[in-house]
Amino acid sequence: MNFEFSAEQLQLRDTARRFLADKCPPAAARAVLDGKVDHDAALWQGLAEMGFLGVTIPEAYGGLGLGHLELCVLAEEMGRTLAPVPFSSSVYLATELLLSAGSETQKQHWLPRLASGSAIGTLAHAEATGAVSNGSLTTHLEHGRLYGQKLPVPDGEIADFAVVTAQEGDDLSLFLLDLSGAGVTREAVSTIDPSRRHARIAFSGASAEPLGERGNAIAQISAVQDRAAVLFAFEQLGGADRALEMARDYALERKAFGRQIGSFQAIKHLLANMYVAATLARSNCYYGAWALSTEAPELPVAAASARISATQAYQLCAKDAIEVHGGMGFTWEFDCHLHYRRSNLLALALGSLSLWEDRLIDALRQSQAA
Amino acid sequence: MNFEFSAEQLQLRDTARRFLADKCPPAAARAVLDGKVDHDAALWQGLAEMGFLGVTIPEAYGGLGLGHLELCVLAEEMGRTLAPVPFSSSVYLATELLLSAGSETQKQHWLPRLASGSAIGTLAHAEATGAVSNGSLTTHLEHGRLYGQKLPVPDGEIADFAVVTAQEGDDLSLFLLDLSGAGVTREAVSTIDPSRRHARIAFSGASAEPLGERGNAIAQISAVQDRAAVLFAFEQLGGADRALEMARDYALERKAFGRQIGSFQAIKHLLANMYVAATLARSNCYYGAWALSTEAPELPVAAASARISATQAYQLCAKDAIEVHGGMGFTWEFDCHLHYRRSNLLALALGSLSLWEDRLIDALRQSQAA
Amino acid sequence: MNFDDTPEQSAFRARVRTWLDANAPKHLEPELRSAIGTGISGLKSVDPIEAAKAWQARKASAGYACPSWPREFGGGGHSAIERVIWQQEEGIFAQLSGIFSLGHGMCGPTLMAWANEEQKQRFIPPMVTGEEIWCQLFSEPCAGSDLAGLRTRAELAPDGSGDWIINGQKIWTSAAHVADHGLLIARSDPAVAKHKGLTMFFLDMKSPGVEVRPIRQANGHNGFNEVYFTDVRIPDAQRLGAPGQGWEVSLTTLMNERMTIGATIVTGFDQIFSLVCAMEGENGPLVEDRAVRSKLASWAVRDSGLKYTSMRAISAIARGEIPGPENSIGKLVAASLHQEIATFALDLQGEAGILTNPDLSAAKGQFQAMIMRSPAMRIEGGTDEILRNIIAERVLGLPGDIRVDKNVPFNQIEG
Amino acid sequence: MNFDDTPEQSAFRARVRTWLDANAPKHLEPELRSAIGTGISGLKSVDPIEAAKAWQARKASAGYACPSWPREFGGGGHSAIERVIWQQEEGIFAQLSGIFSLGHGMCGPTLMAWANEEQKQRFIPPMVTGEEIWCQLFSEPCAGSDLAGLRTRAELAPDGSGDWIINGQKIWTSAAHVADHGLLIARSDPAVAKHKGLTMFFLDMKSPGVEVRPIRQANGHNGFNEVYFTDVRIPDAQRLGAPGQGWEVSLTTLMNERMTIGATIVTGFDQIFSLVCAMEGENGPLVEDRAVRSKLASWAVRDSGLKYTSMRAISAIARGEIPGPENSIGKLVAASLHQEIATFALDLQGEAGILTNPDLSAAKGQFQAMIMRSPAMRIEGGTDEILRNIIAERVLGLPGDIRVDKNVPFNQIEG
Repeated sequence: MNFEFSAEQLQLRDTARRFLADKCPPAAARAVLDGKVDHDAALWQGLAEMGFLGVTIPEAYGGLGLGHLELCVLAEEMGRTLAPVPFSSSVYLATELLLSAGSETQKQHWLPRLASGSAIGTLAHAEATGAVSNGSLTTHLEHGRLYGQKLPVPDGEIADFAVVTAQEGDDLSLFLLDLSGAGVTREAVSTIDPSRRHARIAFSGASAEPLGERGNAIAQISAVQDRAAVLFAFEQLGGADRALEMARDYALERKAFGRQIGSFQAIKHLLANMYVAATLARSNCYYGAWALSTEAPELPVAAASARISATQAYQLCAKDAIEVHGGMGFTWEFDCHLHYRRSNLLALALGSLSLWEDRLIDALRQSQAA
Repeated sequence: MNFEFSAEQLQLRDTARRFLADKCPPAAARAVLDGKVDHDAALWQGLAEMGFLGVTIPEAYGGLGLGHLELCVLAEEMGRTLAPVPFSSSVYLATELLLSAGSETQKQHWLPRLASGSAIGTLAHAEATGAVSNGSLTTHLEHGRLYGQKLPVPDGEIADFAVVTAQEGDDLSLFLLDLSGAGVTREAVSTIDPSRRHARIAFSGASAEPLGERGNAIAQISAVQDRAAVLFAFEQLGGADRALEMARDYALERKAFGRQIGSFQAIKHLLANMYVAATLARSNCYYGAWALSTEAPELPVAAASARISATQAYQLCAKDAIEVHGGMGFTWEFDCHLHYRRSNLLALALGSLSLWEDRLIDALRQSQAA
Repeated sequence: MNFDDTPEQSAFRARVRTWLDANAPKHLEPELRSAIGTGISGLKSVDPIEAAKAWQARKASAGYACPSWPREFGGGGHSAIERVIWQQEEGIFAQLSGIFSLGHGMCGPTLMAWANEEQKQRFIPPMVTGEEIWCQLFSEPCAGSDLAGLRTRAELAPDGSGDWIINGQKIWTSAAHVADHGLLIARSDPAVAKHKGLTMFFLDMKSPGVEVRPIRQANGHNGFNEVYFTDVRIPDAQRLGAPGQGWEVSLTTLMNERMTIGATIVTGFDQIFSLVCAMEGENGPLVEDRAVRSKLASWAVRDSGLKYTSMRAISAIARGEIPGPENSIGKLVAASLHQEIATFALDLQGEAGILTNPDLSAAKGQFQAMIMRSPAMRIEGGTDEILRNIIAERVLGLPGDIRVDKNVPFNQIEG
Repeated sequence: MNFDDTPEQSAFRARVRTWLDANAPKHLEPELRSAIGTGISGLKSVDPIEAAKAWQARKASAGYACPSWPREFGGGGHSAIERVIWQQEEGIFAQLSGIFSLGHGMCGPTLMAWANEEQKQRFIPPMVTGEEIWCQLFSEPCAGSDLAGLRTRAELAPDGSGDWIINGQKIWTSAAHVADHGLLIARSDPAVAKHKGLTMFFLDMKSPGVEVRPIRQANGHNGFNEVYFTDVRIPDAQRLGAPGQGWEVSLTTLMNERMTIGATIVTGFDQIFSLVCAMEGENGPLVEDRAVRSKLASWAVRDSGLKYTSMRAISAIARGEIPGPENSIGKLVAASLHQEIATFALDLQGEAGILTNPDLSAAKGQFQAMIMRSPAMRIEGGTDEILRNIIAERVLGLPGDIRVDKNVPFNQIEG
């Protein structure tokens, strides 16, 4: 058994970590948070040049043709550094959807652009409060054109194309849509984490091409969500680890009552609990990575476990990192709130924790029945 | 506003506390736990002599004719001292049911006996795992006689009579039953807290008389459960406070690493959390006491709040008292496990926490709608 | 046991209600309500400072500003229970007066205890009427939970005037940007143990050398300030207590912690209960979802537990007693509850839970504001950890933490 | 990343399986399974000690008793990953050998590190085969978490023989009532600091002056003993390490903490999942109840988190590395999980949840046994609090607690 990343994968991590330490300091996320830019375009270009945007895209389409374990390694580093780029939208969602459901023409058109970073893709799925089920969408196809509204769409302002879920008669289908076309209007929306932009996109007769088997969007989305859940979980894990490190470092540095605050059991045990949560999340994430990379039938269980565990760990570490920092942790100047914001943003990125709890129990029952 | 017990009630508490400190040391509960006796008969007689068994019974029936606030005060002391007597069965349940639903004949027969302790009453309701709903009972009336089985029945072995819920056609009714009569067999059952005995009672054509309006048992039981919930909550509160005290005292006495263990933040904060839980429970219990004693329409909300809060507090204090005591806390010799057992027993005495959570939310919605 | 007013209390409550009916700025109520639990007044239609001063002045004219302070200083001369009744009735409008809370809760009582008659006559009445705003200059960047670790220096002026020269930095000073006066604690003798070398002063916030800089908080609000002191001169007459007695003076102040008794503790429970009663899930109303109910129930009993704990304190006040230590649990319980509830409320909203725009977000974005505010609740006015220590030590009688800085001269403590 | 054996590992596993198929006492399996998580072997149909010795002897004959110990002492001479594979395959039957666990986990490694050749040849082989049982005499009534606070005295015999005379009391000694030998740490010099004055010995448990008394635990079981020493004589040859070096020797022992890696950590999740899948609630199967699901999900990810943390450790062993510190979280997480799950399982059973009789109770009373056992899990082998300290200090590098007993002669420490 080898339940660890390979030497090459760990080397990729080191490379990514060095690259991001240099190109993606907290100031990068702050620039987007402050509204100066809508994403870090230079970083995006740098990631493309490193080949990171096309890591799972076959070489024939301009990618590196590596596997999902490599992508997991990168996702963790993105999370650590709060990378303010559309990596998750473009790589975990749009690329995955094209790879699994795209026609040869669609792949040839978009995959090379995704790999080079010259196109950004996203998934436009949620429409309002609550989970999406068949029949609940307002976005629909009428005479071959799309009408409706999606909210929130991650990176919806800056994406070049979106995969859109829409009602087609009684069924849901996926459509691929050039967002610069006619009948599309988009506007930024404010969120709890402005360092990753989201948009409202309205369709009023936009032209769209089907992506994959029609009428099968529920299953397609569910499959891509399982895959993306593992990748988001690695991002969350990276964030959790970084928040824990920041808190640990501050506890060693800050003194009160004549001693390091990290010598008080109240602080030590808060940090120990953060470590426990992050360790459980890491182990669940590794299981998810294994299931994702081997296309194992255990993926639904593994993905939901990684997702839930990493959501809990990042939320815990980010909120208690503020607590360890005391008043300073609640200033704009300290970076704690960047992780607190991001932890709450990512917790909802693929639907709520409650939704994933349900998915986990359903999957566990199915695996027991099997 | 006066949200505190009166001076007379506090005096009653002091009296009860002194009496129980003398007559009900932990050895009393241990004698029942070890199976030497089935309840502490001398203590029971002493409680009767103090008038405590008939505190809410009108003087005309041989009681003290006091109110439920006085009973709350006594219940707390019973909980503190783990009193191994059928107080809850006889006083919170049987007496309450007779007072609210009994015919004059029934009252005249049983209430004086209950007050003097010469008769013990109980409620036989549960039949198996899960909550009781209309149609779910196997115990039923057939040609005026009772058939079926009740499990577990608190104090079922030693009770002289029981109020029994039974299916009567499509409805549920209450019946009053002399347990020494023909057609009744009872046997002790083992539970997590043998210091309070429980039984299985089988009816095979036992004769029974109706108690109160026929076909209305669901409402009658629900009402008496609300009332008893407040009283059980006070018992739990007394237990929680005592477990906290034991843990605090041990933390002051026991030394490790050259200092009192109570000087370590890990132990201090464990105890602080126990105090918080016990304080929240106390305040909710007082609200319950007010609602109970004034027959306020808020009783369903107040009773469920007191019940949930006190269940949580006692379970927390009892389990963490063991933790504070370390290995010694898990010995038979130390009294910690008596409270741990009792806390888990009382948590289920009127049905599960989940059931009371549901009752609370339903009651809150009704009070909002009103 | 009853919730009833005595006839006197009932008459007082009726007078208060009548007065409030006629005088409270009811048009501001919706704005004030929308901001519950978010740490701001919520006022956008009017200037919050203007509105605060106007409401304070109006209350003062009727004896309801600082209701239990002596009449000679402009207070209402009411009893403690009447003050509680006032707070209950004032309700949401109390949020208008947040800017005065530290002055009324801490600076005023300190002046009453330690200032001379003339100073009291000069400074307390305008504090009551809201004409002058006070701030409290205690915390420092390196002295938060460990307040006695403060480093701001107070040195006797070399000119022999007896004046003191202040140098250093304070932080977390609310209202400093609008304050007229400040209560300041500083280190006058670094060569003695940390609690021994402190002295208390009050000063004019317009004094030369005082510089106030707003602190931007993590949620983007500016609720607090840093205050820098560069050779600020304070006359010796504005010293409160003896040199070196500052810690003792500060304890008088801290004992007078803002009386939240009678005021509503915001846990977020009412808000989430309304949300789940209004929201539909996939399988019907969310309040029918058993997972939601189970969480709601455990929050409900913590919320009601706090509410009735507060009632027990009020009851003690009504009996002329001082409330017991049980009231110390309020903020500790409320802060975590607030954070848990806000987090769950976002989760209930699914992917749309991230939206902060009131027009797009369920419940007008109040839970999003709450989640961004909640980490501060667990810190301000004593962190969770300090509060648990206080409960353990002062209520349960457990030993204090081992102190490595005890009896060590301040200038020899490491760090 | 894969879960596959190498060809060598696969061959070893196949051999182990074949051997277990032919040799494991399968008829005991139901009894062993019914006792999972309750802290006892569960054996009633046979004598547990006899069964333990028989199974141990059989394993020893095939080289599977102490699989990674050197062959010269009767071990299997297998690699660390082979030992893990053995443990995985032995599974539930390992529960039979509980009586040997401290001998094999601690006493054996200590003898190998500190005893002389002759002693190793004499004592280790019968420890492997189960012919002789060992116990570990470390904890004392006043020295639990603070092991170095122990008071049992070791004094040189006044007769000049060089023998040591032991007086004092040990506690929490499992297997003491059936043990042939014991590993004992005692204080040989009370005039030096607490960690400095200790010495390690081994002794014959049948020595005059040794008295073993069983401790009745809170759940009614007798898993542990007290051991009293009254003028017990130990030859100096049975000293391990130098006088005063006992703490150092004990660390060797404690470093060899029982390798639970590869063995199953019992959290109770599998049991509660089976229960809720089988049970019907008022509104259908309990597993469909959203409140149940939400709790299940949060337990499932802690359970799987532990499982895969253990896989990461095994993976390190397979690479020839030493597992990282992440494995230290196992017991801490499992113990609370166990208590939470058992409490909830009783709640699900309603009023009948109190019943312990296997014939009357859902799931044969296993959750009732579990709830009565679970408080001990949070204490034995390091309390939750000690484990959090260890994680904070050894893994995260935070400072140790302030020590007031450091460098103080033991006989001058208060208490």
